[in-house]
Amino acid sequence: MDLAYSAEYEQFRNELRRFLKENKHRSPDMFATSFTGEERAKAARDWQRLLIEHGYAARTIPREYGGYGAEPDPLKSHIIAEEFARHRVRPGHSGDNRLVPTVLELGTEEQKQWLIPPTVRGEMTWCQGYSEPESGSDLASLTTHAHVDGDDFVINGQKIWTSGANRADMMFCLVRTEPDAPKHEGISYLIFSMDTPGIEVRPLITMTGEAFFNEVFFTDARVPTTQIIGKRGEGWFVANNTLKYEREGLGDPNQTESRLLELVTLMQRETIGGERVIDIPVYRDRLQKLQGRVLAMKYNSMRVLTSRSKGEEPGLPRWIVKLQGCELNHQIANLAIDALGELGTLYYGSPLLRDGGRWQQRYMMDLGLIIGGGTAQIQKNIIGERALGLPKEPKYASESS
Amino acid sequence: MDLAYSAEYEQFRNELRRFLKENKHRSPDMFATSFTGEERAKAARDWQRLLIEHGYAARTIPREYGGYGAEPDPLKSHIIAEEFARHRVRPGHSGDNRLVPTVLELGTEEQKQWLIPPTVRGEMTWCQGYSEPESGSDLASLTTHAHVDGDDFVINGQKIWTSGANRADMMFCLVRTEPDAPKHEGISYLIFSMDTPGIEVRPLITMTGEAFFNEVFFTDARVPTTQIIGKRGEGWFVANNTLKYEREGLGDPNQTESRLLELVTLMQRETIGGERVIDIPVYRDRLQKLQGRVLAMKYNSMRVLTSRSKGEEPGLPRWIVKLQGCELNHQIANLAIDALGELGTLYYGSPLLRDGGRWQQRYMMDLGLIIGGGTAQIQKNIIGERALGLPKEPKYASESS
Amino acid sequence: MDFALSEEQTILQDTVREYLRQHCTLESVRLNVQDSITLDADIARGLLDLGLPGIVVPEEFGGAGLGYLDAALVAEALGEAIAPIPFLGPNVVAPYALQSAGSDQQQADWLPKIASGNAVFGIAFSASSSSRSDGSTSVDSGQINGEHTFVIDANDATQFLMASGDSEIYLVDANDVELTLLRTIDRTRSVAQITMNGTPCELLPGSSSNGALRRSIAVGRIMLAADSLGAAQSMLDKSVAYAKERKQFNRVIGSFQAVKHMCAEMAAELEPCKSLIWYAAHSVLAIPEETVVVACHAKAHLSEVAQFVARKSTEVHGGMGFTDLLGLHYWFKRIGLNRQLLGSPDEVREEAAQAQDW
Amino acid sequence: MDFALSEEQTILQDTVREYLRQHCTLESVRLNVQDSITLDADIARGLLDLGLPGIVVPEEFGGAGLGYLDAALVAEALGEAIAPIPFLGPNVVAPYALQSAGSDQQQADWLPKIASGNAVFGIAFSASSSSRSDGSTSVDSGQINGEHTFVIDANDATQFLMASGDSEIYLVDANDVELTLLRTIDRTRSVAQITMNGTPCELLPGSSSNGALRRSIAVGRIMLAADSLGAAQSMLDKSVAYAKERKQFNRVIGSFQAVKHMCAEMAAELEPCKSLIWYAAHSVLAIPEETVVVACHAKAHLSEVAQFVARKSTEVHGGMGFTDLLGLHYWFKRIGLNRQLLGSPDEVREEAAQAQDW
Repeated sequence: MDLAYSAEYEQFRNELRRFLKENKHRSPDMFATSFTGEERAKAARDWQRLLIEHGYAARTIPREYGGYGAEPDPLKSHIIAEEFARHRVRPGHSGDNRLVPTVLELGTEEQKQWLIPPTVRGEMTWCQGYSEPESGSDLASLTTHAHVDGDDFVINGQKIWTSGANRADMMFCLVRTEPDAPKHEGISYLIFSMDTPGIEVRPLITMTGEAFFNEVFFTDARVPTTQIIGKRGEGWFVANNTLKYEREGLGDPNQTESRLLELVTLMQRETIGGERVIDIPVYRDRLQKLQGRVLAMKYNSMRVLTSRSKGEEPGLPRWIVKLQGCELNHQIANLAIDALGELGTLYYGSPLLRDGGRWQQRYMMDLGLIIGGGTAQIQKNIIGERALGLPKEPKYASESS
Repeated sequence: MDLAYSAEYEQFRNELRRFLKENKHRSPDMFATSFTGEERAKAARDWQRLLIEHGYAARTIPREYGGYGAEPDPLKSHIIAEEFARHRVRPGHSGDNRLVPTVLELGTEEQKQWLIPPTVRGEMTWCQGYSEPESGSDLASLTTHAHVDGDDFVINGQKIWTSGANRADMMFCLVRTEPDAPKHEGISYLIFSMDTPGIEVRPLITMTGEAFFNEVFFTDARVPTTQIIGKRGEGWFVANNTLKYEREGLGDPNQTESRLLELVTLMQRETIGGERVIDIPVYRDRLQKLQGRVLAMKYNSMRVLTSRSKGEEPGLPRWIVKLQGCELNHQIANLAIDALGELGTLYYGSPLLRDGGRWQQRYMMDLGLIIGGGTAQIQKNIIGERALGLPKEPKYASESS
Repeated sequence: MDFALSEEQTILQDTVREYLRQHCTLESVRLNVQDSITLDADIARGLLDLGLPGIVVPEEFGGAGLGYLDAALVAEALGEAIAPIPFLGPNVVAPYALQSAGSDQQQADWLPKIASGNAVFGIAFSASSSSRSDGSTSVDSGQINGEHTFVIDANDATQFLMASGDSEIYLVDANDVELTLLRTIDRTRSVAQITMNGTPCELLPGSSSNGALRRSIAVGRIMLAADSLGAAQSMLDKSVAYAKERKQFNRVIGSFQAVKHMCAEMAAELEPCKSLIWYAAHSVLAIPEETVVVACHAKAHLSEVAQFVARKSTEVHGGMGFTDLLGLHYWFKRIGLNRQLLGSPDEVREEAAQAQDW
Repeated sequence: MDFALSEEQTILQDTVREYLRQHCTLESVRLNVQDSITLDADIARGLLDLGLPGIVVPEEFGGAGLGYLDAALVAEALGEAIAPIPFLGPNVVAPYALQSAGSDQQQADWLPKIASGNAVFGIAFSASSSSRSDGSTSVDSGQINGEHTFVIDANDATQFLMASGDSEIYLVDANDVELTLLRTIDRTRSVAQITMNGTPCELLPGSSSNGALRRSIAVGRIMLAADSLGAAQSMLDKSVAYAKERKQFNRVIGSFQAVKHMCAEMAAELEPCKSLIWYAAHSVLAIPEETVVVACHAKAHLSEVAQFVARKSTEVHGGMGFTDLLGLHYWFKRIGLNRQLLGSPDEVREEAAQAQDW
């Protein structure tokens, strides 16, 4: 047990801090109000290029595909994330953390050269076409289908929960190409431009009033048969690679801790009958209960990070992060609302609004995250089966494969 | 909505109060310390006979079988229970509220005359042999079996959770008599004396340190083939009659309310640093939360009673009583223990013990009741399926009927 | 002993339900919610025909002369349909307060207008029911100064009843106050801040001594609790229906224990609440000495249970519950607002403890 | 950055576990529990051979010179095995307090005896850690009067450390006090009331000014939390094993979602607790300025989580969990006692808030 970083990492951190100090002003968010959309986009691309040059973005992506080409080092990645957050500077990216690893692992050389460099540069952006209205938890039951006509797949069907579909250049998408195969074996993993004729995107308004997601409708959308990752019928197994990466990050305890500290500020600021809310025992006790849970999750993440930095699979400590983290965020928002009482019911645009309405927004958004990316029920199945080794539910008589 | 009782019931209650005032001294608990076991038993029988004569026990059991022979009237039954509890007088009984209705409904005339009068008089007491070590929630999978040899069933196997087996005169028992039939159709409902050779009773110590239950072992125990209720192989259906009656009473909200009031007394009496526990906001709020739940369950029981008095099936309000009531009792005990802090960990026989250790005893016992008589999980299945109409789990491919 | 609804009460509630099912659809609520919240004139006219505005106004003043259990049944039905209609303030709390503390003249002036829908009272009691509001007022020679926040049913009000000091209730004309709408998560109930500047006001004389304000707040809390009961019952019903229909892994999801048990837990928590509301509402006229305590518990307990149901119901609906497509969130948000109005759960529980001298 | 156990720490914990698996069986615990609680001499001798009594005693005084994370790992193992052995008091809190506040002479006198098992210290800090105890003491010219309740590891103690006033720690000889055993639900840990009547006492001089009492209590809380972690982990492991074995309706019960989810919820709650304990225990020497707050949270959070696990585990075991046959209740009860010792969860949370100046 040693909470200090070794000299190598301290030096890495110091270099990064120096870099941030010198270059912070180039971060595109600084341009937010004074530049046009196109200038802003250019600033973002320049920033990403600068970060890749210094190894602070696309760090482990091979140089030949536009990355920095370093060996994976979870501690350095953690330091990068931590310092960017601490300095409130917009971090770089590695293209798309679901698609890029998948293409690197399973794409052809031609696909890698076509897709990865522009994606890493931020010039080709992606959305994910997996979920469908009738296949949520049971993803493999998807029915969006494609038949081959000449050199093209012709796609028909509907996707849902597609975040960013209205802005993305490209989609990676699961479609059923072998209708007669068993359900896990009839799916292919296709990639195509969102400008393809026959694709319609409709924003999906959520309870927060915002459109985080979209529905995407396909009507005879034609995609060249070469635009497939892996073989026909292997899409389910290709996608599982992507899913592995996607779920990371939901329930991040550092974010949770900073929300708790915001809540403390709120409770020190707001008063009831002249008394600070934080001094009112019932609220004070609820706050302390949450702090205990937040600390446990924070240290748990240090444990996960250590396992990763040693190349070990963290196991249970990792499997629980999404379930516990999203729940904790929801409860923090809940206490904030209760601490505000009537004022906690106000929302965007109201007089007397506190903290810009963000607690209500989070309260609802966090509930969405408890449901999304694997409902709490599915998470518990996963923990029970993968981490604790409990048996799956038996197949029942009427179930088709 | 009228919370007053009509004149007929007020008169009934007044008569009962007069009766209790005049006869309270004959209640056998008054003899507890000064009489021998035999005298105590006689007092109990005399008391029961007196109550039957006045219609305060065995009220709806026909006169020809030793009861009072009144029409069922849930309101009068409720008034009887309420007044005996209020006056802290030992109530009468109707024999055994599981066996007697079953025999009345499905027994032969001979069986009724043999079993019901002495049972109603309290001279023949019963225990129930249903559960087995390997069949808990899945009762119908029981394996205690009997084969016919001459005029006898010969029983072998083991029962568990048999409360009162060490004191009862008789057992009603489910045994498998048709080993080749489907599992629900191979069971018979037998009755026999606990003095039958080949029956051994062993007390089962629980976490509270007490032996509420017993294990009962059968080794070639011989029971005449006439001592069966219903036909061979119909025992499962006979028993469902009994189960219907048994589950009533667990989670009684009147008992819960009186426990809450005990808890209030405790919190007004105990102090922390000179301050009454009830004035400490965190405990005070927990107490109020419980009171809200207790009141809801109390009024719910009035609604159930009203439905019954109109001959209606109460439905959902009745199905939830066991689940919610037992949980509420457990939480009341939990708050009492927390309110006592370290003192709340003390148990029978310790110096500094509060309230005779009963809060710890209840905390554990109530958990036992949450599990017993249908676990919380089984209760939720029942509510989901019977009250809300959700479908059962599908049959599994590997499941035998 | 008859702890049940009368046949008339069942008919009343079913009639309101049936009316709302036809006229207060999710589509009409959506339309309402897009603009600033205002009384839906069509629905209001229909409810007037049903006699709801005068439900607790005595027959001699042109009302239906019913009790507060009847009013709670209506509130429950309005909650079920998330009806964007003021009811609690103008049609229950105001006539209660006027009858409890108004002079004969005030009663004769206002109760008939309430019953005919010609007077609509907003309720400015928040400063006395929830210590979170900063608003305070002072009265001097028949004029009132100051402000109230979280005034209920404010938008279409023609009059306001407002708390001042510890226990007094004043009546002011809506034309004489400055009104700023507050925008809450819920858009089906109008809530506002009002400012008085030398505004003429009239005391309800009985309120100076008879505890009418406290009991009026209790009545308001019972109605909010009934509203949340209805909203939560709707969410449970929708969950059960969805769980019977929606298939995943070739099975309806209601056959999975996890989903089945969520539904069972919602039902087990919610069902006893119905009896709690009945008792509390019945007590207003029949057992008034119990009303304040039971109203606190009804409000606090329903706040917790309805929040639980709102969350679990959303979970049962999966992603669909999070979108606007099914509109489930309108119920979720109404429950969220009700939770905080007229006192948050912990404040209200503390009042229950104090009222019992514990 | 290495937030993990060292190889030596893993070996230490595994060694203790293995020893306890062989020598501290459920049967031996049962035997112990039937009589009055007393140190199991055989097990104690074995643990002495492993060097546990001197685990945090510096090598110069004949100890192993390890840290409090090592001690917490041992406490966890003892909790897993519900070992009826005093450890927290004599082998962790006492040497910590002596090193923090004892004079050179006191350290030289007692630390070697602790390491050799010849001195066994009970801990009488309850009056300063939990406001529920009535006990209070006063010191006058080297003599102490009064009483302490809920003295930990009391039965076989040869000495006691006791809190007096706000912050001072005194050392008294066990022969000079009157001891009354308290009988708790748990029978694996001895707890007593002690009475002093002109009993000679000796001040640990550093404690007058350096906060040693408060930090000693924090160390004790971390050990109790580690003990509950171990006990809860055992209950979870037993639940998972039982759920894989026990069949109902022709299926192992672990394949039912209801049972699977109970196990998953226990694991999800419990797993992060391990990191919380590690951090808290590690902080004692490495980040002492954080210890008091993290110790409060470790104690309070483990109290809640372990209680949750104790209950759910019993439910997973069904009726069997309620009987003595599997002995599950010994773990349940140890968790129940740990919850209240050295401060109940809410009291400890309030201390955490105060320590952060919130």
